[in-house]
Amino acid sequence: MSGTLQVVFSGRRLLFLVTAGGVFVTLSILVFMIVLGLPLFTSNSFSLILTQDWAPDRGFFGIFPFICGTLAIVTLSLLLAFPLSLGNAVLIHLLLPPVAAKFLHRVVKMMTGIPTVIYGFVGIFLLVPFVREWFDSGSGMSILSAALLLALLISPTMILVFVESFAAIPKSQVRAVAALGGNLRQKLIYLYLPGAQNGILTGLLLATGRALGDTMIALMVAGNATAQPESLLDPVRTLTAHIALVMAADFDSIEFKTIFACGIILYLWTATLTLTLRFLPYGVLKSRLNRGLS
Amino acid sequence: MNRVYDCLLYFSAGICGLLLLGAVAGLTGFLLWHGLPVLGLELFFGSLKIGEIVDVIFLQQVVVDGLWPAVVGTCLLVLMALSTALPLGLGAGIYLAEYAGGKAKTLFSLTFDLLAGVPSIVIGLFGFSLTLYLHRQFSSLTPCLLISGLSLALLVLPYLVRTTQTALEDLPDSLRLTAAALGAEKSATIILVLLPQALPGIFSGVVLAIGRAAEDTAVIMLTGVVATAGIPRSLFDNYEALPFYIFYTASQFSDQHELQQGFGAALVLLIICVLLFTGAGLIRKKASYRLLYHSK
Amino acid sequence: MIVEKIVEIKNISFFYGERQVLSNISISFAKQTISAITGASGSGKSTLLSTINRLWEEVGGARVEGRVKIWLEGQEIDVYERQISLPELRRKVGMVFQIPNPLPMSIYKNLTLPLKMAGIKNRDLQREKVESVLKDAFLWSEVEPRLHEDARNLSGGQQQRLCIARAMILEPEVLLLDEPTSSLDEGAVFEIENLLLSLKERCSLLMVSHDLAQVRRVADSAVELVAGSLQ
Amino acid sequence: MKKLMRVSGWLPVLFLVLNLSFLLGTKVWADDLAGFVGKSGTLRISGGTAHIPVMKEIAGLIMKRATEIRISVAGGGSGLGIKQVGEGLVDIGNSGRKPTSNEVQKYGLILYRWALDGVGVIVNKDNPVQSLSQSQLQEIFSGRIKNWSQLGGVDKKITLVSRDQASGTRKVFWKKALEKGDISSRALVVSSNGAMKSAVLHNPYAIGYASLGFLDDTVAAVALDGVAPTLANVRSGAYPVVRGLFSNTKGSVSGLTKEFINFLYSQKGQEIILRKGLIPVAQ
Repeated sequence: MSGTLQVVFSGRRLLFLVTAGGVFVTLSILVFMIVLGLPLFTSNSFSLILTQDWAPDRGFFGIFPFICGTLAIVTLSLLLAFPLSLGNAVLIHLLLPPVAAKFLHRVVKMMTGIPTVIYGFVGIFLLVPFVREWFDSGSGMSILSAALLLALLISPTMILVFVESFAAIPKSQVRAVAALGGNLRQKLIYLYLPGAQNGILTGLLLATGRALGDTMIALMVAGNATAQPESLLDPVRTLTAHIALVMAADFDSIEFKTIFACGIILYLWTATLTLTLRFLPYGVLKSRLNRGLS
Repeated sequence: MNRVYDCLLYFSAGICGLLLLGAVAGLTGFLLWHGLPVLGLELFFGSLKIGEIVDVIFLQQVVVDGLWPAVVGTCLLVLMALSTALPLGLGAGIYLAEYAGGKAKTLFSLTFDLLAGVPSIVIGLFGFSLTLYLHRQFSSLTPCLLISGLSLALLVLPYLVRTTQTALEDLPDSLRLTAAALGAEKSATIILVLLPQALPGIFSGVVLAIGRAAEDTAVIMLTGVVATAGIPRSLFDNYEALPFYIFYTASQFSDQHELQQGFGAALVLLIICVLLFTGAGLIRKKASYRLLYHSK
Repeated sequence: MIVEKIVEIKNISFFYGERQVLSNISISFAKQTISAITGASGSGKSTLLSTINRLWEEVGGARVEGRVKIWLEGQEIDVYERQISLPELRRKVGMVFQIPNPLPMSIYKNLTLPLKMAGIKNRDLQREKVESVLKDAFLWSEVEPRLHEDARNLSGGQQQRLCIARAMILEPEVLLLDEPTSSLDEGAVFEIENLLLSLKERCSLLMVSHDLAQVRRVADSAVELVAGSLQ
Repeated sequence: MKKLMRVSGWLPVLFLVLNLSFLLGTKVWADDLAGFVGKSGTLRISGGTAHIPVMKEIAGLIMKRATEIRISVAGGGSGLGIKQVGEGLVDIGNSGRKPTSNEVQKYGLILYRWALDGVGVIVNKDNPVQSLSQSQLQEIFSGRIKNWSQLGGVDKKITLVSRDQASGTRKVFWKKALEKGDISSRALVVSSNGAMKSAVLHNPYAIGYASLGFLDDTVAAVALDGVAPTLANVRSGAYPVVRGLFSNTKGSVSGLTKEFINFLYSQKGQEIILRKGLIPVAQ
């Protein structure tokens, strides 16, 4: 026994090295992409890449349409998922009788385990034909289809965070409002929503991160067209899908280099979200979050 | 008027619930409807006979039209990713919770948070470009199981770090004080007192990590998964994997049979992941009970 | 002298899961007095209080048998017969808790919240009521300059007086007090007791307390609960 | 410790089963596959997606016979195939276009053209429009013709489906069918011939293009200026959008790679190529 203890005791340094290693790798991801994308910064001005259209046949290698596509899909999916999640969180924490609430909570937890590729798979065979016939516009592979699926993907994360932050509101405050004659709706408006502000923001940011980082749904059902979208029914390509598609290209070409620009943008976006989250004052909620949610 | 608002609230919340449940039911129902009929030995081993299936398991026979290689590939991936990430994640988690302090702690945990936020395709891109770079140095290295496994380890590392760290930090200080009062050194306190107590929390992180490693498609797509490869014989081989199989089938099945296989694969993956996630809580409770009260 | 009843509890039994907390209690309380309920901790005092404004329903797993009647503006109302909606009941039967529970908002908003919830939206009226209720609670001079600060920054005694003011702003007929001073220091206790005595004219107070000296100081009548039964 | 003992007790049994199954697995066959028996090793193939059905079938046959051999088949497109074989990432890089002389020189590629293929325009089976002129095709793909009603079909928007830059099929189609005309950026982009076919199969208003090997009765092949994209028309030269399918290696090869290439030209290999809807070419 004392042998093991000895190892760990002297292993404090080892533990430090392990931790530092993790930190090193995280930073090296960014460095690697910048280095590999370097020719992009020098040969072609980076701002051109960010603002131009994508037309390799004509020598345009801009990823602007993909930035638009990503933002369009993410925004729409958040617009859809936010009320949905709020509604479900309210159902779980406030409205449903205990048995039903527990059931819904279970289902939501289970949903976090559904693989992304399965959303994409079912999307192709179920949602895309539906969107195509229902809206009668083009292929059905569109911002709308991707956003609908993405909303389903990110809702569980949001619902769980919302429920957690509702639960974090002190019982004494709930009793205070109840004793003043507040009904459910008033409790929600005057207590739960303001009290869970930070939790709600946290959920939104986490969900935004997931939506930004998703590859499979966009790749499978958004259509991957290179044009700038003009309506919700237009097919688009996201930054992530662009990486997945073009990574099969010739390694020395400018096309291939653009995927590092996509990588850098995605990295910076998600890093900004993480930093924002980090500086939210959310106390109790945070440890709860770290434990069970992603 | 108030009554109207109340009804509106109940109504819209109810609609939200129904929408969510409806979507989940639609999704699982659709997969079950199409996937259940093909669920069977044939799905995994194709046209092989029972006797030959034994051969398959001992690598003496090759499956060409079944899910078996993909299932094995996914298991190997999970194994690779976890065996790499688990020691690192535990180590870093323990360090952050028990040793690190002040600025170092803030900085380190912030970096792991950053890593947790990096999209999986970017991690795949990193693995892929690292391989390209290494390939130019040592020409034998190509995208393969090893690279995918390591990239996935990178993907799940922050989950393991964070769950270990918070599991330890959530333990009451009285535990540390008690152990210290008994004359235990810090390392002994960690190994004998804190880790066993924190194990349920750590365990849930491990399950989460397994689930992530099993379902991720974007990382492996860039780092060595292929449509047909059979069971890999070494870490430097290409391989097949369930999520990629599903993606591949969805976009380019050529006949009804392949489509059916795709549905079967999707159902299998769904079952695996959902079991992992929901079963985790159960095992977690049991494990902690055994550990703390059922000592032999 | 004819004593006018304000609350009458009839054959009330209370179960929490399998456990019986109150058994067959009947008692009535007189209007415009301070009635005290005493007893050891765990004897069911607070539970008895919560059967009057049905606050126990906020916690799952409990069950009540029996009746509670209250007289609002002379009209007899059976609390458990749905003659009155839950929010309305609670507006007429205010409650103050053992630990002061100001909501995480400004002092002013703490006080206007019950008004808003009761549908009183007129800003001037709100301001007027806030001022008068704070004056009644001897709090006006202390908090006037900081009305828009977080209520949780007040001292314990101030917080409790704020909570009483908040309960009084809807002009309830009954005020339930669940050990309102047990978490406060001596000076604050004295101020609260004074406040309670001054409120007696306007409503009927039902107070749970385990402090017999306090009961003697402020209460007009007292009953004792022992293990869920009246003594 | 005890557990370990229990496990190790099973080892002899495991060994026996392994050996038994090995004996059962090795049967002697005498045909075009004989060259693989007894060989072992790994063969990596990637690139052109028109090649995949043939490659998969052959790989399966070989692996079934010689279980010590592993063959992995990946897509990625012609551009990727040429690049990867050139860089030494794979043993055989397939391309649906002839590698440029630049590429051949740079990497020292050796080309094996083993099939003749056409690129056919495909639409959904239910689409009444099943014949187009070349100029109509160009107008459609450039986005100037937007609705099927302009071509005598239903009043629905046309869904264009195209391929990414790495695709040899795209390059050939663009050069020979569109005569280097524009391809609208509104087109959906898919990453293989298989994906193209399934996109058109599932969308009644889609139009795309794919290798002849992928055309069957699930989608409708569009006649171009009156000539249907069939094997016969390709062979006779009547159908213009024609290309060779290449397997490329870096320098001259030996061992497994060589055996594989040889098999493509064997009788059995050519049978498979024909069965997959392509025209086999002799070495």
